Amino acid sequence: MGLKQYLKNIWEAVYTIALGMKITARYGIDPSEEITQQYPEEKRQPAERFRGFLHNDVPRCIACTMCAKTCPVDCIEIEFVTGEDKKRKLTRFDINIGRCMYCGLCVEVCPTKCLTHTDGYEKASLSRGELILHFVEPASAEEEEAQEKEAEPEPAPAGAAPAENPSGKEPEGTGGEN
Amino acid sequence: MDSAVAFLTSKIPFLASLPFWVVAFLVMLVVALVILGFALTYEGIATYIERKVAADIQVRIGPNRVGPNGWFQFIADGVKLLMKEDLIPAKADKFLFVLAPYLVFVGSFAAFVVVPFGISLIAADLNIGVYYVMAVTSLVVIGILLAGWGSNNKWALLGGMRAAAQIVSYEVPVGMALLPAVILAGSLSLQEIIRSQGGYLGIFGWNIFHNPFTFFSFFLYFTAALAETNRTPFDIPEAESELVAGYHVEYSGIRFAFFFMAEYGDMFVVCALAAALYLGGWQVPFVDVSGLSPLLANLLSLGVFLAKVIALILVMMWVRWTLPRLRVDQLMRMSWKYLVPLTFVNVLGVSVWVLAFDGKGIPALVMSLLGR
Amino acid sequence: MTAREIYEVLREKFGEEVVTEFQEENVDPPAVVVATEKVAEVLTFLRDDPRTLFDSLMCLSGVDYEDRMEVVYHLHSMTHLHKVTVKVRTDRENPKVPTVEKVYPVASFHEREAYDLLGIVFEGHSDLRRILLPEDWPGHPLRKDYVYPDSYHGIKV
Amino acid sequence: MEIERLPESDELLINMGPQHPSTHGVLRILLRTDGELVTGAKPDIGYLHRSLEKIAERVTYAQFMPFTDRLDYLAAANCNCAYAWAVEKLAGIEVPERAEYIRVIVCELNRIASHLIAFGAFTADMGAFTPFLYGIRERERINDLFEMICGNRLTYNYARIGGVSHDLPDGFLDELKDFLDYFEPKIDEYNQLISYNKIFVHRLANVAVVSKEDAIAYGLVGPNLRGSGVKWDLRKDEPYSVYDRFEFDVPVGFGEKGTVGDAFDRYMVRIREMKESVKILRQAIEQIPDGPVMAKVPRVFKPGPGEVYFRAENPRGELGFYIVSKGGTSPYRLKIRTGSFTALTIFDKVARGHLIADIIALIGSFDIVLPEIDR
Amino acid sequence: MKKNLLQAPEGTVMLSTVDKFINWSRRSSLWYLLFATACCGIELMQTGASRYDLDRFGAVFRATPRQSDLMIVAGTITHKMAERVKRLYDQMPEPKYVIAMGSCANTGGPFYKDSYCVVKGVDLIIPVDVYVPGCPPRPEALIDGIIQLQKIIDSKKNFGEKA
Repeated sequence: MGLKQYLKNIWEAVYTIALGMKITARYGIDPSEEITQQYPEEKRQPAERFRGFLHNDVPRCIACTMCAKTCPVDCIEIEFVTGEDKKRKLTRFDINIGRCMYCGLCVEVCPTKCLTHTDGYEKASLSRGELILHFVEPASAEEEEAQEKEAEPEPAPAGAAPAENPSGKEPEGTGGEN
Repeated sequence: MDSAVAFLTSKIPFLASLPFWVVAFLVMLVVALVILGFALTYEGIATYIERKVAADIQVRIGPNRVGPNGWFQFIADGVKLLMKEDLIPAKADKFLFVLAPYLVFVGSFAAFVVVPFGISLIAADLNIGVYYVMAVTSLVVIGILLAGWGSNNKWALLGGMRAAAQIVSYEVPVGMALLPAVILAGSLSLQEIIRSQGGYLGIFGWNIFHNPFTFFSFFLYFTAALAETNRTPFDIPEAESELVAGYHVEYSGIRFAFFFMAEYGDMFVVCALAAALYLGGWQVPFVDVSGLSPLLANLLSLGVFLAKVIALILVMMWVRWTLPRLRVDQLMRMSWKYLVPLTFVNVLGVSVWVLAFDGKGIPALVMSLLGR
Repeated sequence: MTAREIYEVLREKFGEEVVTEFQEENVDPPAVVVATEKVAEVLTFLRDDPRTLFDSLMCLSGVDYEDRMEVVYHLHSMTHLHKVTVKVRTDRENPKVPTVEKVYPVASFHEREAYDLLGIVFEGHSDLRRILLPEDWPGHPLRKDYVYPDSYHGIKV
Repeated sequence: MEIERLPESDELLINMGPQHPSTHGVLRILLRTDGELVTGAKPDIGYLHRSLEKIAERVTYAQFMPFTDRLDYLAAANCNCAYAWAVEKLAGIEVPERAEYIRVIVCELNRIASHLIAFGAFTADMGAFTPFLYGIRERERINDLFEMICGNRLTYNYARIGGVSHDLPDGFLDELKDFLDYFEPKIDEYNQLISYNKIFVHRLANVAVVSKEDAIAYGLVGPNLRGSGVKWDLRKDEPYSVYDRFEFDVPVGFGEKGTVGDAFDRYMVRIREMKESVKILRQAIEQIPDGPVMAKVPRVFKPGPGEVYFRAENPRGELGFYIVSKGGTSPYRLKIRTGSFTALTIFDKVARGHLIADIIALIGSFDIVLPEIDR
Repeated sequence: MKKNLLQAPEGTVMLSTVDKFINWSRRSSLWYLLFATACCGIELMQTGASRYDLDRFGAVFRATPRQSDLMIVAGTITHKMAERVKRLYDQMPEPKYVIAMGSCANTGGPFYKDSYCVVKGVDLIIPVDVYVPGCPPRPEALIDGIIQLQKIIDSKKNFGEKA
């Protein structure tokens, strides 16, 4: 390539790199551009329609099980007992927020509007059992124990699954069969 | 060295009884420990500075929870890496795998010997200073190649090959870009080169303003040095997005920390060289340093030198968070088709300039015209 | 050209026993049912004939009806801006359909997916392997009579 | 490529495994390379196959709507609306004007958000990490807008069969206008920062070239097709919904820095498409009428027997729904045809003869998203 | 620590400060593995980006499992991917933690009922420390999960009898 093209390449490279660095410098020097919200201290109020964890106002709930039917994932379990005056009384209303996909279909279909989305989203928990919200206090302790057990399929012990010896393996993501 | 030994034996009589080489060894040991301490703390702080500069450019806040405003972040990282499980892949070549990080760290740390921190603050004022640095930093490439080959991983192997190609082919422009300063000063010793940049002209005594050729060769040197230390846009050996993590893909714990610190050590050495050879090293702009009392002179020159080096390091970090990465063949083309010819032209230009104006730069010529 | 005209063109080109049926009511791009063996020739003709010029195969899908298995080709022409659907029927036990990979290269992955999920074997396909499921997956899941395996490699399904 | 072929040496089989920083998800590529030169690249997909088509046959039409979010989570609104349009075309439901306009607004806003991630991930793969964070800074504002409308940042589940679930909250339109005024100059800033950067251009020009004929034969769609010079946009050439009322042009690759159809063209088509989407949004804000947002749809929704193939212009190309209904409450068969799936058919053909760094440029320029491929 | 380095009785003052110091260092430099499979991966990227900035907690993403000590399982794990997840987990050096982010990683989420090829919760494959609910969880929820994990690390005993 000719000398002119050679010098043009150099000039183009220098100019475009300088242009880019001017922009990063402008952001670097100007502290007002920072948009970080330090989470634990500055908590951002989610929007008014935010679909957080579900809450069921049990007294107003008429146990029509519409929400359980319309949920694509069946994460709402309802048990009720029909009292003598034909009114249904809830004995168990659990929402497994570990399985829920927060799509909001159940809230739309609830006739008495007692199932609503709260704007809560902080529930990091240490076990799968904690991810099940129980809205109706179980009559006795052992019944709750039963629910806890049923929700927690015993996870396979750490080493049981397919892969062989731990640290000796070729890193999969980083290498592969050689 | 013997002046230092004599000075010490006169001060502490007990040392006089020991044979000469023991005292000399002690002096060397103390100096080495001081430099090691400086290097390790600098490298720790540099990782923190890098994350803060990156955060600033990316409109966010860097680490600010670990200690006041995040200052202890590098201590936390260091201790965590120290306490990690010592993991060597079964099929890796154990000896090479273990040796590589030490070679890389030694390669980058050994060059600190010649860095001229202050007027008399230098570990060893070798009269082949520049040549010594060139020789020692090429040890790094052997370490990286060992790391790439030894960890028996395809990504690491590719990373090692790329590192070998890159650093070897950028040694030539780095060497040629240093020559103009050596020609002007007439000596390879770094202290000598810095003293040659002194003079009453203040800033204009620096080599960068000496003549247009040295002005360009400073920028050429800086670009080639970026490639020498594997920094973006030349960070192809440990390309994060292509080779997963390049040559140190298999390293974890303290061995990875060695690579991490060696990179920042390299950065410091390269910026120190650039500052010493082109920006007047520890020459304080409008003050003639040798006139002051020894303690004050050393402190002042140390401060000015570190300021220049830190400025250059910040520019390196700024470049890293702006530019994309070159491809391997473009890297080679840039070195052999652009940097090498330009540096040769500069060396030719400087030597013709020295012949024509017998060593006086533009500022000197202008002063002589004004001063009659 | 409307789909009916295309059907007429095909009828007189390939005759009665190849182009068997034309479905129009509430089938959106109207469908032409073609004999299974001739599907490659019909599609090549539709692609190369200047009147039709169907140069892009929009979608190739397998459908499992209780009594038969169908492969549906949705064709579209970038130049004439008209669409047509070509359907091919095969039996449900061991469905066999000739590949159209040579006609439309895009079909290679679609056919592998139809093989993977429905078990339709495309004869002459260059690399007919499972594409979405692991190699040793039991059965073809999109079939109507598919029973979910209870565990795979020791993990509960 | 000017690097001449090396003599046949034993080749390296590299496993660009399911977990790799720049395969945009869990794509595994079996690279056969000769040193750094790629001699064969076979994509291996299915690591995110979540059987959406089997689920579609077991849940009702309305219940499948939230699953279309998970189909392409970067363009969830587009997938929602495409599914809604397909079912409405099958059942012949008339959607009110205002709902159509809201759908167009939501789709174009989501297109910008999706192209921002495509732009950011692509530059991050090329080594520049900062533009990625600038892109996500803009995307966060779009997330806020979506949170205002439908309550979720990523999986909106906003469209319903027959309209949209909620009307626009008041104050949303001028909030959207502020965003558009804030966002438009940002695109030029990206161009200055990275698009015309010499290193970036050198990395993309003449890399992964797809000719016009190959693009059509291999079924490439959307920006990948337009990058090869084929002027084909469903919103313009097969207008659905109210897209024919907006005036915008379709950016096409013309070999700006290299040959037509190289990675740079596909990249620039996406950048220019963001500008067009801003233009559409501005016109939609002016023309949006008042009125209901939901048509009369029976609760137990049973469309008559029949089949339909509908396709909409997704950020990643043409998203096609082939729905076969036998009159039940859930579709008898639902086939989803996506843009990224066909982008992989041409992958092996284009990848040969490139370096490993170009494979990353190739994946980035096709802007593939794994749930779309694996469904 | 495999070997009990210090024979001193458990819980002496000297031990607890060393414990606290090491736990502090592990807690404040949690390098997480870049492992994003599905929608939660995008939310993980946005948590790492400018508005929520995981870097404040000293958490930087690492591309290789060797250098990462926290694996955030962000997205759906299918059966084809399960073996890879197990292998990645095994390649991480010892003090390693796992956060199951999102409904798919917690219990298989939306794909629990009808999907044949989704693993019903990642804890069937690898031991999980913290479950973060949400689909996808907000970046704040993920940071809340990381703070929860930091509390767990703080309470760990490294020397003396194995806690």
